[in-house]
Formats: sequence, structure tokens, C-alpha cells
Amino acid sequence: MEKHKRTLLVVIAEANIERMLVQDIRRLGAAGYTVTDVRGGGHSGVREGTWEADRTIRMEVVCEGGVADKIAEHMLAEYGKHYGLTLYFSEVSVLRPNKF
Amino acid sequence: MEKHKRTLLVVIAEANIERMLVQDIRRLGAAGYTVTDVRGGGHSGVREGTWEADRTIRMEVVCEGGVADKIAEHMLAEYGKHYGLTLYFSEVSVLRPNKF
Amino acid sequence: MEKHKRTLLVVIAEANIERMLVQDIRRLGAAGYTVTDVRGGGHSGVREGTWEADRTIRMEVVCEGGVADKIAEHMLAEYGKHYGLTLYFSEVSVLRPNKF
Amino acid sequence: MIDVVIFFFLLGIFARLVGSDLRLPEALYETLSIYLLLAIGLKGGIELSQQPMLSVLPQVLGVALMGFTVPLILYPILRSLRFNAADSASIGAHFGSVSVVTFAVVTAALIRQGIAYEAHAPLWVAVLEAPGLIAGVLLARLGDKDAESTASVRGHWATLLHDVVFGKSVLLLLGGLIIGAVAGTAGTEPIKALFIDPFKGVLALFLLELGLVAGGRLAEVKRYGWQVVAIGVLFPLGLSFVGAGLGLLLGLSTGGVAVMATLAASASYIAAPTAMRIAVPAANAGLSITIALGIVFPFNVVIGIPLYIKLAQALTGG
Amino acid sequence: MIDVVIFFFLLGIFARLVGSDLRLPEALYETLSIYLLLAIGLKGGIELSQQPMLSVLPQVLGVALMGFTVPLILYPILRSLRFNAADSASIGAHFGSVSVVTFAVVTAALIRQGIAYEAHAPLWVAVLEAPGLIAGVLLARLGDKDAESTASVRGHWATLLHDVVFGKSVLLLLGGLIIGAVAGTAGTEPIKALFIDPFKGVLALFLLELGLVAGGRLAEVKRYGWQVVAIGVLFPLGLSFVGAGLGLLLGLSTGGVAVMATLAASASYIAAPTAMRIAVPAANAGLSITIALGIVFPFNVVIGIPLYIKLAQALTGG
Amino acid sequence: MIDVVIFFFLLGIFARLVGSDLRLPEALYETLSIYLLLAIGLKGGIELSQQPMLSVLPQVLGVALMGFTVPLILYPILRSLRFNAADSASIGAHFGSVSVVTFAVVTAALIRQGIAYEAHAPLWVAVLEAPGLIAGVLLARLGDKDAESTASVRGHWATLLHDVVFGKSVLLLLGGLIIGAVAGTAGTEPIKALFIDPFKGVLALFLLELGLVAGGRLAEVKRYGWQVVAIGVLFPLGLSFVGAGLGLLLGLSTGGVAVMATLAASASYIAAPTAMRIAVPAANAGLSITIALGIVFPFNVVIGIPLYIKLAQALTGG
Ligand SMILES: Nc1ncnc2c1ncn2[C@@H]1O[C@H](COP(=O)(O)O)[C@@H](O)[C@H]1O
Ligand SMILES: Nc1ncnc2c1ncn2[C@@H]1O[C@H](COP(=O)(O)O)[C@@H](O)[C@H]1O
Ligand SMILES: Nc1ncnc2c1ncn2[C@@H]1O[C@H](COP(=O)(O)O)[C@@H](O)[C@H]1O
Ligand code: NA
Ligand code: NA
Ligand code: NA
Repeated sequence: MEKHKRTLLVVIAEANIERMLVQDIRRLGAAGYTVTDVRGGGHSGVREGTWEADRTIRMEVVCEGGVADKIAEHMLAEYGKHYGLTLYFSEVSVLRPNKF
Repeated sequence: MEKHKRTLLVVIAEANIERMLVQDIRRLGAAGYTVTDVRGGGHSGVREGTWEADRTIRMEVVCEGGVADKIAEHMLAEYGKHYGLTLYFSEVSVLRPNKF
Repeated sequence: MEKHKRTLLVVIAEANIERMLVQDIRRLGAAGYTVTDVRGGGHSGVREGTWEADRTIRMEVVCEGGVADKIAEHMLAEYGKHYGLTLYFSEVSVLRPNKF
Repeated sequence: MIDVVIFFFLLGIFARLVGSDLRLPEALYETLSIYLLLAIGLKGGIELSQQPMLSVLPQVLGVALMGFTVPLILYPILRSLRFNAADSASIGAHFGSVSVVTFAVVTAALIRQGIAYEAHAPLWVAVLEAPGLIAGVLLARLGDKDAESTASVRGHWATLLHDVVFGKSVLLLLGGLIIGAVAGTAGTEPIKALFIDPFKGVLALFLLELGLVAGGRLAEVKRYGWQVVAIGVLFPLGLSFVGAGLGLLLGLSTGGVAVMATLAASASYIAAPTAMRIAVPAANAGLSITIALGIVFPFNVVIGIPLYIKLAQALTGG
Repeated sequence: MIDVVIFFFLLGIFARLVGSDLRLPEALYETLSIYLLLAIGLKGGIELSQQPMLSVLPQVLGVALMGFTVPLILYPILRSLRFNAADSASIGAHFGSVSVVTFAVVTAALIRQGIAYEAHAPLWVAVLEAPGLIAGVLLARLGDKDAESTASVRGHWATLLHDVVFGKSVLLLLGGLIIGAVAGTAGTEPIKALFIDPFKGVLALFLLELGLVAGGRLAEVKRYGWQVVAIGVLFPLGLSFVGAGLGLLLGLSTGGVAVMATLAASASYIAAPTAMRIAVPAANAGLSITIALGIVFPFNVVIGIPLYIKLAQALTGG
Repeated sequence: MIDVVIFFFLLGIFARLVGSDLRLPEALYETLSIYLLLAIGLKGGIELSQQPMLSVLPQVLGVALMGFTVPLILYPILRSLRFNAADSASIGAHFGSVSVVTFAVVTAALIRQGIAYEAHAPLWVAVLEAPGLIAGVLLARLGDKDAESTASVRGHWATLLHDVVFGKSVLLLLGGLIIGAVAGTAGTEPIKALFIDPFKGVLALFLLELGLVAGGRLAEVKRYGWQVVAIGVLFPLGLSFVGAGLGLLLGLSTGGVAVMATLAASASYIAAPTAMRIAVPAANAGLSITIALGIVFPFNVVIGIPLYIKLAQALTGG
């Protein structure tokens, strides 16, 4: 069973911009994404998610390293300034290389 | 504080087969698992999770590399053909080696 | 786009101690954290999360390796004995080093 | 005049078609469906308590037989339309089983029009859940020898039967029926304000949700093409005659015949998708859900039910 | 005597201030807000069905104009208080739009005091959602040339308009209104037990939740300082005269003038935060939410509404 | 005739035992428990408003004392049964505290049987939450010097007290009581349709959920063995005499004595597990929850309560 290197990009952001993030991810070449509703805290305070303006999402995308870079760069430029945004990369491996 | 290498296997699949996945994981030798309700999109379209047939789960299992391989292989063979299924591996380290 | 190494610490624990975990994380120097409601199974049985005493959370913290070690050590000492607790580390990279 | 609950369904479809962000939380969806199943069961049980048990036995048998037969009838038709074995079996199973909300809508319509029906009809619904699914799985196994072998862990008959009989739908319907029958009118009086009075409002809310889901399915209809639309309209119409025929045979009232026609014409979108996904993994789940929820359900709720009531009136002279 | 629903709001604030772990599940929050929007719409629609449509046209135009004008009035004031362009536009938009729960509280107060008001008032609420937001975005774009360029993907006018008009709030309010108007009193009778009778109890529960959220915002008030408190108290008081004036101009009843004053004085905390976050990302979301939900809402609900009713009585001699 | 709500509990247990997939969404569980606490408080408060406040003071003191004493009585018994210090203290605390739903079931039974009880009884429930927990923690600290040292961050008395007194249960019960008392019958009239009328139906639904949870605990019972069953049956029976005795001493009505016996016999499964988990981490949470929810709760609800009512009737000659 051969494994293939890919990059996992995790994006944590306010739920308000979920729709835009999904569009961006698709446009920049990722084949899929997974979203979880989360809560948390960071530089911009605590977000408990009990009502609409206070919701946070965690999105994960498995893709080629280059695509992950492009997505992350775009997000940082587009949303980094005005939105709470956390991004990180991690090395993962997958079995079906053409799926990702 | 000594660290020990283990593998994190992440499985994203339709919620319908959660029960079977848990049975498989247990049977193939993992000591535990964690499940999150998620939504997402991929080759087989968008899954929003607003009603039963449309729910997706994300399962993560920390275990020895060999066990992770066995689980992933089994899942791919068993569910890969007919179910939406995303699998990836990641290297992690743990503190209590006999827990995993 | 320069990347910087950080450590991702994932903590899975009963929801009862969420408040204390957040306090610990903050006190020990992490800049943020993200919490997800999960369910799962392990040595101490299955936790389905349908009522308060049965809820589980997954917390993830991106921080410097040293901070992650301190947090993990503290948690293991403080909660490891009496609470269901799963901890693992993973290497990740971030773009904005001073955020984490 | 259209029943007000239909407007909620149309509002849901509209919201989806215009791309509104309106979504009902999943927990609400689950809550509403648990409520409806329990409430429908309770209502039927209260009435059942005033009836000789033996008289419903032939109905139970007749209904079970109908559920089992429907997939057998539809399978060859679907095969001749070039659907593969798994899909033909699965679509058949959806039609063999039943939609609880469609049942709720037809009884609401009968009440509005003052047409009496057998008050223990929820029992028919509970009985109808399983047989169609069993027939569907049987057909899939016969039609595709492969299916069983891939499904090594799953697919045991005992598991399938267990999952349907003790599944949420049947358990809550039958549980409600039995509680209603045992506690009777007086015993259930204190819970009336939750389970009986707001029933139709809750149905309206659930139809809003189903409108949202069905609206999301309409895009898929385009993908699957005209055949799927034809199936979703013609099969219910055809099956309504099967149901009405059974109703006549069992000597049901006008309303009872209408209910039976509707049950036959309705396709399951709760029990069937789950059961088929596990027992017949090779079947295309999107295809049968699009038919059941994207076409059959809206068709029945908006157009079919009035026709089935007319049919019942014509057949019984009621 | 204070309306009982206000006590629930105070209980929520108290719980938050003493650090209670009480939280309402998010799904409940969403459910309650969907319910309130639908129920308010339905109630208005049932009444609307008994009225000549043409007579409400001038009201619709007047209300839309008011919503659009409010941010234009507030913008220069906010700028002179040293808020930047984006924040001034965003705060203005929150005031230009409307709070549905504040509307529910004022009508409840009017009913309690036996003061009649135009029963189709929910229509005003639906109409008021959008114009203030549009004016706010316009101001932000004019005030800060940068805003548009950063927001490359977003910010298309068509998207903004679509999101507000087909957003949850307007869609459910108008959907309810139309269903109520078409189905009428008789048609909606069977769903009364869910959508009309428990309305005020649901409002109480929602106010408990809003108390929890507003209580959480009080800590922020300290951060932003006295200016924010002054804005949150003086703007509503000032705007209530604008609303009351429009009410007089349109020849509304005493209750109608009170409602209009309250609508003008209220600040949106559902549609506005979402819309501004997307269309004016440079604006500080915490700031405007703290004003709208931490100060304006409690002020209106506890102190403002009784005053606005008095004002309306004085102005109309009612 | 068994109360209909008990059937829902049995349905839940049955569903779990046969391995049904029926689950109530967690948000619904939370919603129902918030509703029940508020509604019970409100109902008590409305009655309290018609009463001299001073007369309840001795009751408040007596109840608090009872809650504190129960763990002290049970601790030596549990120790002699070879439970360790932490577990003995924790199990004692669960019995010293109280189960709100058990309270709801006993009052429902009294109403059905037409036996009057002190309408402000919810106040007793609110007072009973905390003292038992405090005694339990005290015992754990005395019994195991280690416990405190490991729990370096936690375990401050102030935190424990704060968490219980401002915890969800006490806050909603007392909040409801005060709102009910201040607003009175007339003031709460408009929220009756939500908080009073559907109460028993909601209780039924919550019992269905608790049946599912308790049913899931039955497997654990086997693991812990017969001792746990004996404790779960004999302790309530014994404690019911303590409660009934206190009721007599306070000069309560027949119904009041029955309520007091039930409160003493009931074990907490909301406040206690959470508080013990934080304050006495060494205690085995599964063990005390299995006793409280797997045995005591079903025993009380199905068998105990009728006995306690009989006991109260025998003691008061009522
Ligand atoms: N160091 C971190 N580790 C994990 N999650 C984080 C971290 N910092 C921020 N987050 C998440 O990102 C959200 C926004 O962070 P911030 O922009 O720092 O306010 C927070 O609410 C957290 O959910
Ligand atoms: N590249 C990806 N990254 C993250 N999640 C994915 C990816 N592809 C698919 N998924 C998840 O897996 C589910 C099924 O994917 P698929 O089988 O491609 O339709 C989707 O709904 C997503 O939640
Ligand atoms: N090997 C594992 N992989 C992933 N999650 C685990 C694992 N072991 C335990 N968990 C999670 O940690 C919780 C407590 O585990 P335990 O302390 O082993 O009972 C479980 O309910 C799971 O959610
Ligand atoms: Na059918
Ligand atoms: Na306004
Ligand atoms: Na007790």
C-alpha cells in the first residue's frame, strides 16, 4: 500500500466568511474540504458560538503543497487583516493520490 | 518527558456507516477513537448535514503505524467503492505509549 | 512565503474540565485554543455525549514546542490520573510566527 | 383552498431555489421528526384503545403484503428502464416503504374536508416501514451476486431486520401507539397540550424543513434527467391504485381508502435511505433520495393527495 | 408593572454577570429566532388579509426611506466623535436596520396596555431590514476608497442585496406575512396552537438568551468607554422622534406611532452584523454589536419602550 | 393506573435495551432541562406570591440541614461496605442533593390523585441542591488528605459554592420562583401557554430521554454488581423515612410529606456529577451515576413514589 505526501491546511475563522472560504478553496484547486463548528479563543478574545455573530468554523483541506500555499496566501491577504483567522499546515499522507 | 511515535489516522465518511467503522477500528486493534460531526464537499458533491441521509463524520484514531495501515486498507477495500470516504495519515507523538 | 515550525497539541478530555483546561493553557503561555464537541471511545468506555456527564471535548493548541511540552506535562500530572484524557503532538508550520 | 402546511413546504422550496441562507438546525430537524412519530402514534393509540384488536389483524397482514409486493412490481419496470440491479431494488424499496409526513398531510386533508378515516391508521404506517425494505434487499442480493460478497461485515439479515424494527421510526410509532392505547383518552389528557394541540403547527415547521431539503434536491433532478421525473410522478399515480384497491378489499371507509392509496404512493425518505445505504451499498443513494424527496414527496403533497382523495370517493361512492 | 418577559431578560443578564454556566444551546437560539420571525409574520399576515393592499403602500415607502436616511444622519455625528469611516458607516447601518425582538416587546406592551396599533406592522419590520444596510455600505465605500479594493471577492452590490432580501429574517417575516394573508384566519386556525398561543412564552425564552448574550457584552462596554454608552442611549432617544414623526406623517394610530418610534430607535443585531461583516470588513464588529446588543437593546426593552409609548400618546393625544 | 409519563421512561429504557438507534439530540436534552427547571420554578413562584414569606423560613432551614446530613449518615455505611473514601463521599453527595425530574413526577402523581401539597415546594428543591454537595466534598477532603493536594488548581471552596449556587439548576429554579412570585398569576398569564400547559408533555419527553440514558447505564450495573443494586433500592427507601420525618416535624400537609420523602430518597444526576467530578476527582464518576440514574431514578419513578405517597398518608392520616 503506497502512500503519497500531501499537505493538510487547517483554517480557523469566523463562520461569517465560510461561504467565501469555500469558494476560494474550490477556485484555487482543492478537490474537497471538511468543516467543523468550533469555539475558541485567541488574540481577538473568546468566541463561544452561542449566537450567529459569535460562531467559529474550522476547515480542513487535504491537497498538494503548492495548492495549500496558494490558498493560505490568498486567505491571509484577503481576510487576515480584518477577520480573526488561524492557519496552519501539516504533512500528511494519503492512499489515493488522484483524489487530492 | 519521553515522546513516542504513533500514527494519526483520520477518516471522513458518511454518518450512516459510523457504527461499522467503530466496529472495524476496534477489531483491528485500535484502543480508542474520537468522532466529530462535520460537513463538507468533495468529489461526490456537497454534504450539508441538515438531515439524516446527508450527515458526515470525521473519525480520528491514534495508534501504531501498522494498525493504522491495516485499518485504512480495510476501509478502502470495504467502503471505498460505494461510499464517500476520505482517509489520511499523519505522524504524531504521544507521552503514554501503552495507551495507544 | 516563509513558514515557521510550531507544535500542535491536541487534548481530548471530558467536557467537565474544559474551563480548567482553558485556564491552564492560557497560564502556560499559549496564545489561543480551539474546542470541538466530540464523542468517542477508549479505555474508560464509550462516551456518546447525549447528556451532560457524558460529554467530551477536543481542544487544539498551536504553540511553540516548549509551551506544548509544559502544557502536556501539566495536564498529565493534574488530570491524567482521574480523568479520561488523550494527548498527542504533531509538527505543523504557520505563516505568522508572532501569532503563536 | 390549499392546506396552510403546504405553504410552508413551498416557502422552504422557494428559500432554497433563491439561494437563501435559511437552514433549520439539525437538532430541530431530529426533534421535529421524533415529535411527529410519537404524536402520530399516540393519536392512533388513543383511538385504537376503543376498538376490538382482532378486527385490525387482516389490515396488518394486507398492508405488510402490499409493502413487500411493491418493490417486486417496480423492479422489472425499473430494470427495463435500464437502471442497474442495485438501483432498481433500492428505488423499489423506497416506494415499498412509507413517508410518515405524507401520511400526516393526507390525514390533515381528510380532517379539513370532514372525511372520516380509520383512526388506527398509524398502525398501518408502522407495519409498512419494513416489508418493502426487506423485499428491496432480497432483490438486490438476487440481482447482483457480488453485492453480498463485498458487504462482508454488513448485510446480515438479522441486522437489517433489527435495525428497521427497532429503528427510530417504527419504535416511536409503535411506542406511541401502545402508550396511547394503554393510557387511553383520560390517561393522555395531561400530555395533550404538547402532543395533540400543536401537532399541525409542528407539521408545518417540518414541511418548511423538508421544503429546504427537497429544494436542494431539485438541482439533482436536472442531473438525473427526465426519466427520474417520470418515475417520480407516474409511479405514485400507479401505486395509488394498488393502495386504493387494497383499501377496498379490506372494506375500509372512504378516508381509509384515501389513506391507503397515499401510503402506497408515498416513498420513504427516512428509514429507506439509511437501510439501503447499509444493506445495498452499490445503489446510488443520491438517485433514490432525489426521486423520493425531490419529486415524489412534493408531487404527493401538492398534487397527489387531492387526487387520491377524489379516487377514494369515486371508488367508495363516499 | 413591568412585563414578565423583561424579567427573563434581566435573569439572563444576571446569570452572565455572576458567571453562571447557564447557556442555551445554539440550536435552541436558532430555533427560537426562526419561530419568532415566522410567528410575527403570520400574525401580521392574518390581519393584512382583511385590509386594502393599496393603503399600506405609502407606509412601505416611508419606512424604506427612513431606514435609508438614518445612517446618513448618524454618519457625520459618529465621524465628529472620531470614529473612523468604516465604523461610522457600520454603526449607522445597525441603527438604520431593525431589531425584531424589540418590535415584539413593544407590541406586547401595547397589547397589555390596550393600545391599538396597525396589525400589519410586521410588514414595516420586513421593509426596514435592508435600506439601512445599503446606506451603511454606500457610506463605507464613499468614506474609504480602500475598502472596496481589498474586498475583491466580496462586496458586489448584487450579493449584498441578495443576502439581505433572501436572508433568513426578511424571508421568514415576508413568508409568514404572505402565508398569513393568503390562508387568513380560518386557514391558520389549525397552526394557532403552535404559532400564536405560546408566542409570548417563546419571546420570554429568547429574551433569556439575549440577556445572556447582552450580559456577555457588558464587559466590552467598559473596554470601549463612556462614548459607547452615550451613543447607545442618546441615539435611540433621538431616533424615536424621527420614527414618531414619520408615524404622524403617515397618519398612524397611537400604537402605530409608538411602534414606528421603537423601530427607528432599535438597532439590528441579526441581519446587520452579518451583512456588515461581509460588506464592510474593516469595521470593528465587536464595537457595533456591543452598542446594538449591549446597550441599545437593554435600554430600549427596559426603559425606552415605555417612553416611546408615552411620546406617541402625547403626540397623537391618544 | 400508572401515570402516562412513566410509559415514556419505560419506552426509553426498552429502546436502549433492544439496541435501537433512537437518540434525542443533545440540544433537545439541554432545552428540555432548562424548560423544566424554569417551569417548575415559575409554578412554585406564582403560588409563593400568595403566601407569607416568613412561614417558609423554617422549611428552608430544615431542608438545608437534611441535605447536609444525608451524606454524613451514608458515608460510614458506604465505608463499611468497602467503598473508598472518595466514592463514599461522592455517592453520599448524590443522595444529599436532589433530582428535579423525580420531584416533577411526584407532584404529577399527587395532582392526579388529588392530594394537596405546598405549592412552593420548588423552593425546597432549589435549597436542597447545594448542602449535600458541600457535605460530600468535606467528607472527601477529610477522608483522603491526598485529594486536596492533587487538585491544586481546583477545589477551592469558593469556586465550588459559586458553581452550585449560580449553576444552571439553582439559577433557573430560583429565577423562575422569583419571576413567578413578582409577576404573580396575572403577570404570568401570557406565558402560561408555553410554561404551564405543555409542562407534563415536556416531562414525558424528558423521561423518554432519561430512559435512554438510564437504559445505557443498566449494562454498567452488571459490572458493579449486586451491592450497587442494593444501595440503589435500600438507600432511597431508608431516606424516604428521613424526609417524611422532617416533613412531619415541619408540619407539612400529606402531599408535602410525600414530596419531602421523595426529595430525600432521590439522588441528583445533574448538579452532583458535575460538582463531584471537579471537586472530588478521585471518585469514580461511573459508579455514582450508575447508582443515581441507573437504579435510584427508575426505582423511585416506577416503584418508590407510590410507596412514599402511601407512607405520607399513613403518617399524616391524610
Ligand atoms: N494558538 C492557537 N491554537 C489554536 N487555535 C487558535 C489559536 N489562536 C487562535 N485560534 C483560533 O482562532 C480563532 C481566532 O483567533 P484570533 O484571530 O487569534 O482571535 C480563535 O477563536 C481560536 O478558535
Ligand atoms: N481534499 C479534501 N480535504 C478535506 N476533506 C475532504 C477532501 N475531499 C473530501 N473531503 C471530505 O470527505 C467527504 C467525502 O468526500 P468525497 O468522497 O470526495 O465526496 C467530503 O464531504 C468532505 O467532508
Ligand atoms: N487511540 C485513540 N485515538 C483517538 N481518540 C482516542 C483514543 N483513545 C482515546 N481517545 C479519546 O479520548 C477519550 C478518553 O479516552 P480514554 O481515557 O482512553 O477512555 C475517548 O472517549 C476518545 O474520545
Ligand atoms: Na409506499
Ligand atoms: Na432602527
Ligand atoms: Na436526596
